[in-house]
Amino acid sequence: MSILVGRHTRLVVQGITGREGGFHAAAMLEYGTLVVAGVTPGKGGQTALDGRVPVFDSVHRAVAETGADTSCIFVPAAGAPDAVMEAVDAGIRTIFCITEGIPALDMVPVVQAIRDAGARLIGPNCPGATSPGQAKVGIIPGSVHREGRVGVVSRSGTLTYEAVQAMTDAGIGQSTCVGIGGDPIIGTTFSDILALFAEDAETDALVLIGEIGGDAEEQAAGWAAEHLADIPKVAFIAGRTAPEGKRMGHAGAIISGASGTAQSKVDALEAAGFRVAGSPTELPTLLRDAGYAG
Amino acid sequence: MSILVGRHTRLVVQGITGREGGFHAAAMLEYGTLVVAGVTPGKGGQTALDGRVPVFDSVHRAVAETGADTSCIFVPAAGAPDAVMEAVDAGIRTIFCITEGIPALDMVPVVQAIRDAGARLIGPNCPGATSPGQAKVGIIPGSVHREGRVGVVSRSGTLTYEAVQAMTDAGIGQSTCVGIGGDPIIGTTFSDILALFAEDAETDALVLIGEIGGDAEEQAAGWAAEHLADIPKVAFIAGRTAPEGKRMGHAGAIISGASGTAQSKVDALEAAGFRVAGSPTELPTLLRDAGYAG
Amino acid sequence: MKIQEADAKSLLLAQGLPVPGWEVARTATEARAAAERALAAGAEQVVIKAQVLVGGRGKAGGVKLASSADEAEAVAGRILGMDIKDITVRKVLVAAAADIVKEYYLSAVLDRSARRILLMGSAEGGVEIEQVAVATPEAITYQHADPYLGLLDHQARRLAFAMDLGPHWKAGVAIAKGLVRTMQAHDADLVEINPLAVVREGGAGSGDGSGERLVCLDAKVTLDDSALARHPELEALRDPDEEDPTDQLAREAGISFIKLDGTIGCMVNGAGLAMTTMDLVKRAGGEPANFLDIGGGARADKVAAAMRLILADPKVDAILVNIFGGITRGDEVARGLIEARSLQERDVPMVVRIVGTNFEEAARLLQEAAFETAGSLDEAAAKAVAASGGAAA
Amino acid sequence: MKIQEADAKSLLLAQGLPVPGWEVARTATEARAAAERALAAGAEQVVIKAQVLVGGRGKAGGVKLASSADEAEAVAGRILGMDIKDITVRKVLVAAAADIVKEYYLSAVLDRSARRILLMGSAEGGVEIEQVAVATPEAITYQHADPYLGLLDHQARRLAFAMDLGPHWKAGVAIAKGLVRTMQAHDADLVEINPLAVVREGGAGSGDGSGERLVCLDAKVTLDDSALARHPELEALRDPDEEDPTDQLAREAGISFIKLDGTIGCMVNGAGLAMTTMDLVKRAGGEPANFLDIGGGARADKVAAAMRLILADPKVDAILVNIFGGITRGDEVARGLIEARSLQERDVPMVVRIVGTNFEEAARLLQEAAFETAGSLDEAAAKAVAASGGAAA
Repeated sequence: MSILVGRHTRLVVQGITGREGGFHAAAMLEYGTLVVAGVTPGKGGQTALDGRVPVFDSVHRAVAETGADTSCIFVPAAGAPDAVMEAVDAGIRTIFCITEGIPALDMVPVVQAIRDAGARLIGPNCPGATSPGQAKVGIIPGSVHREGRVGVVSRSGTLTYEAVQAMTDAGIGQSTCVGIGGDPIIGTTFSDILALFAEDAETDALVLIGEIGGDAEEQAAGWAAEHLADIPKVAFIAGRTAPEGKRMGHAGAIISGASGTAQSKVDALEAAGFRVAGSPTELPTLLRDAGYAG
Repeated sequence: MSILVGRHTRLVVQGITGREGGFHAAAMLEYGTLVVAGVTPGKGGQTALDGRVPVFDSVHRAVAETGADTSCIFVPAAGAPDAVMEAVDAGIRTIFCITEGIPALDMVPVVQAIRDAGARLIGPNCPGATSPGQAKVGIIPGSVHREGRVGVVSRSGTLTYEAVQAMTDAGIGQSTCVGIGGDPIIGTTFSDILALFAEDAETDALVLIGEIGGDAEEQAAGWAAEHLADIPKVAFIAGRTAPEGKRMGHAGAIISGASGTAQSKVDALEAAGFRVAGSPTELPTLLRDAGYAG
Repeated sequence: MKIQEADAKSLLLAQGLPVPGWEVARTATEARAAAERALAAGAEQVVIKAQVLVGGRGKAGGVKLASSADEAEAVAGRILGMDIKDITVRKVLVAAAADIVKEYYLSAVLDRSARRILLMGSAEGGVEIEQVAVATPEAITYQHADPYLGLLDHQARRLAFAMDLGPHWKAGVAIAKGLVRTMQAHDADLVEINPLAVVREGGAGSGDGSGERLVCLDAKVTLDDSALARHPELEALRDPDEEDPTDQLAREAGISFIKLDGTIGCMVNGAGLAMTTMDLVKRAGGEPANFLDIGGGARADKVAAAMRLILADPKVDAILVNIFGGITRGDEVARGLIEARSLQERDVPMVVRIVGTNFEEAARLLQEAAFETAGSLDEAAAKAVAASGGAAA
Repeated sequence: MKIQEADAKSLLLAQGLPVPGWEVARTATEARAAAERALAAGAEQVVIKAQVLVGGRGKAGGVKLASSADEAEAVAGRILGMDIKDITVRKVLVAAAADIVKEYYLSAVLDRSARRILLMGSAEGGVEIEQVAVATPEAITYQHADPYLGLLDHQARRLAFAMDLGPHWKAGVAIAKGLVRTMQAHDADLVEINPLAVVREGGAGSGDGSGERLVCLDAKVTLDDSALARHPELEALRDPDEEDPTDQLAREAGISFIKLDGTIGCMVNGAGLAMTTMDLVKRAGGEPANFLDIGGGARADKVAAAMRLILADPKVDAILVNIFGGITRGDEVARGLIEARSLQERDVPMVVRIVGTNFEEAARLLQEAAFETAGSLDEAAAKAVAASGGAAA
């Protein structure tokens, strides 16, 4: 099965004629993803990726003509919130926003509109998701993956690749790898992704990659303790040696009280049955220690 | 049964310490309505109506303390949209807004919020609703009513009283009388109310009071033609002799094309099986002609 | 409230929309001077447009071209003072005649059914949109603005692409968003650009080919009367030249009043009941002299103002007062009537019907003051028609 | 971005919020003059507050009262030049000391979990809200602003009533709404008023009892760095006195950089990977000299800037470059490194690890240029620590 993206994903790439959009759309196509459409306002009627993908003026048009059901957004920060609104308005229900640098307040109404529509937004400022052997959406290098049955969720970008590469190198494949993004306001949380993995028949173990700041990992640990008792779970938290007060905003600190430190996160995860690695390279060993035999 | 308001309605009056709010709250209480609370910010802890109704600073407080489930708003136009938002946020699901003169664009987000919350707003600029013998909410004079089994819906204020008085004088009582309000943007339409009456076991016939302008009556006729074939239905349309172009805004005309004239409405209603009266005083006779025996 | 084209254009310009320059002239001489300036700036022709708050100016001869200052003066002289649908033209707008490549239609309007702002666009510009809606409905494209967030960028883009604006789509997006901003900034019911036009810039006279540009050539804005109180800037746009003194009195008293051609003055609370009263007067064989809604909660001073409004019409020979109290209290209206009658100069027969809230006290007061009263509305209408006939006889 | 109290107060004042007057002084003489003006206007005392972008000014002796111009000058002289948490005080704020009746707390903050703006209010003002949250959590009241419409009136009222503002609730409503407006107008992450205070107006010196008023006595605003590009007005608030030249270089290059105390310079793409790299350096027995994230899609010029940032620290004796290409392309980073090395003045051992997008081309380029490379991150950390040790030995 996998989650979020798979063999049947029909992808529209918003901003396909831009530098990043074009580069990564080509990589997705090469990986085997069904990239059925691109959108760039004013370039409707053209094609992208050497004529392999039709370009439309609007997501609505792309959906109507190609049956796209998933979107990947590379639109610059100023236009990205509207690009998400366009995708959801066009009926897209799974939207990946890769764009970084979007002002946080711009996302507040957008995530609410996503909720109101019953859609799902991953990101912004996220690397996307890959279901190895099926499809990749976003910018995670395809080469790091291997088909398998471990679900990976992370709020970092490149650290995700690092962790996945370590698993692949050790012969442990993934069902789906999801980067949820590191921005203050994101559409999908660790807990949301854990819940999807919990329902996925082809995911037998879980890897969670977190970092200091905020309380997303603590919340995920709380959810996992309740719902994921029997599945092998490992985690890695970046920033154990980061000096205090440098990365954690006052805002996060006020709201989440004592949480936010690496220790708080490690404690919460361990209490929820996660084995926590000291380096991404230790993840495979810990997975096997936790009983994962894949 | 009746619709919208009844014996079990627990009413909070927003703006109870104002001139109109106080006057009509007293009339409602006198009619037998359970006026359980009033709200006026800054007057929490006081009482209204000679000590009979406690006043709270917020609707949330009123709901928590008294179990109010219905609100009637007399707050001046500048504060009325927020008063509706407060009521819905406090969990009230049936909200009557009597206030007139609210700028139309102010109501656009409010009616959407009402929809999103699954609540119901009647009005603004409406006279309210009465279920004779049970409860009245709003400003319809209690004296015009008589208990019975005819449902009345109108978008006029005083014309409603006229029509209801004519029925009462002829010995025809009402299950519930609802004034939906005449503003450009209202929360509940003719069709919505007809749908409620259709589900009400104690409503055996319907009276619809419309007027020229817009296409609300045409839409209601369309709905009735489909869903209310077997129930006696009569209608009255005000403005048959009004000169053209004086009351109908350009806006309404553009959108609704040919509809909006008295003739268009009479035609649509007659096609849907309504008998259309030439004067409110004819309504009782037409009801009996239509087969209503109550 | 309707406002003049020139004022509507000012509102659009303030929102940063592309509106070609114009001047307003009140005399032929002023129009000549404005035309001279436009011609000197390179215009081949000027257009002179009557500023009246009614449609169909063009058909009525209120919009003309002129190729010289002399001609402009002559044309303006003919238009100024002209009557268009009973409105005398007192001002003209003078602007360089645009070199139009293609005309479009674009408007933002409050859609009562959808309860949202509706944008309508069409490549069929320059004609009335109602005609397009009937003849070629598929030529109109619609977009509802988001009820919370207004017109989103992608909505504006879809509108622009559907309108076939070609290379001008970005300008179209900016204009569509500007219409909604204008609407929200001033609580307008309608902001209409017809035509929205692609025009050649510079004109042949300037000797260079230059570019094409999407501009607002005409503009129509109507404002939400309920919101005028919070827009003092708009009150200044009210055109005293076009407002009847009676209308002004009505507006200031907060009374909804429309003068008609009959003889029976009507004073009613509530628009629906007022129209019904007119309908029944006509049914009883009379002719209503006016539509008059004194509104909810009317007090004595409003009743007095309503009486003055009605009696200002010399044709009125009978008055029908029909009040069904709800938020309005019958006794207050009765007191108002008694006071108003004591002050009125012209003695006209009056039939009064007051029912609903505090009707008993009202009945007592009216009886004491020896007013003629009526029970049902049908009876009141009949009595008023009889009184009117009697006076006329 | 943090901004100074005085600038934060200016933003609040611009939104119409009640902020008592103040002046900013850069010298004791300026402070004296400001104090003289405040005392002449009726103040009994003035308060002199160090303007630094760190908390705990009061405890550090950076906030003092003075009762005369002489005293103000002396106090300001002591505060100016003082170091508070490694920041030298270069400006003080001078204001009339308020006659405080009661202190409250009010802030608007971006709540990441709820994904909305959160308003927090408390009758326990004047102390750090984190302490209140731990000691008496029930003393804090919360309201989330509507995600579409912002802080609604009724939400602001509920906040004000829950804060027990008594007769000042309307002022509290206006201030709460103003905080959210300030946040939205400037893309702030946090707008905090602590204390929000009821003060006696006029002071005893003025001889009359006068009234009480709710005012913003202190203000703290932090801005969303992602939004600074669209707020040129805020860039002017950046305090050059407090910004390290290295920080300035990093900011201008779009690089996230934090200087630390170790010897191994780190250049990494991605914040999580950068922290992980630091963690592993430490685990391997080394000390990272910095946190450095060159961001996504970094090109050659950014790599060169990162190299300059790292080498500006004389303690750095080894560099670890760890790039996992995704949106960043390995070959571009490799080219950047090669170019940067050719320009760098100081020769420091470097260990480079480039994996992911276009890593083959990167490997080829690095090999040609004879860079020391590493396969795994653990290996890269070990090599860097060894290189650092070697150089230090």
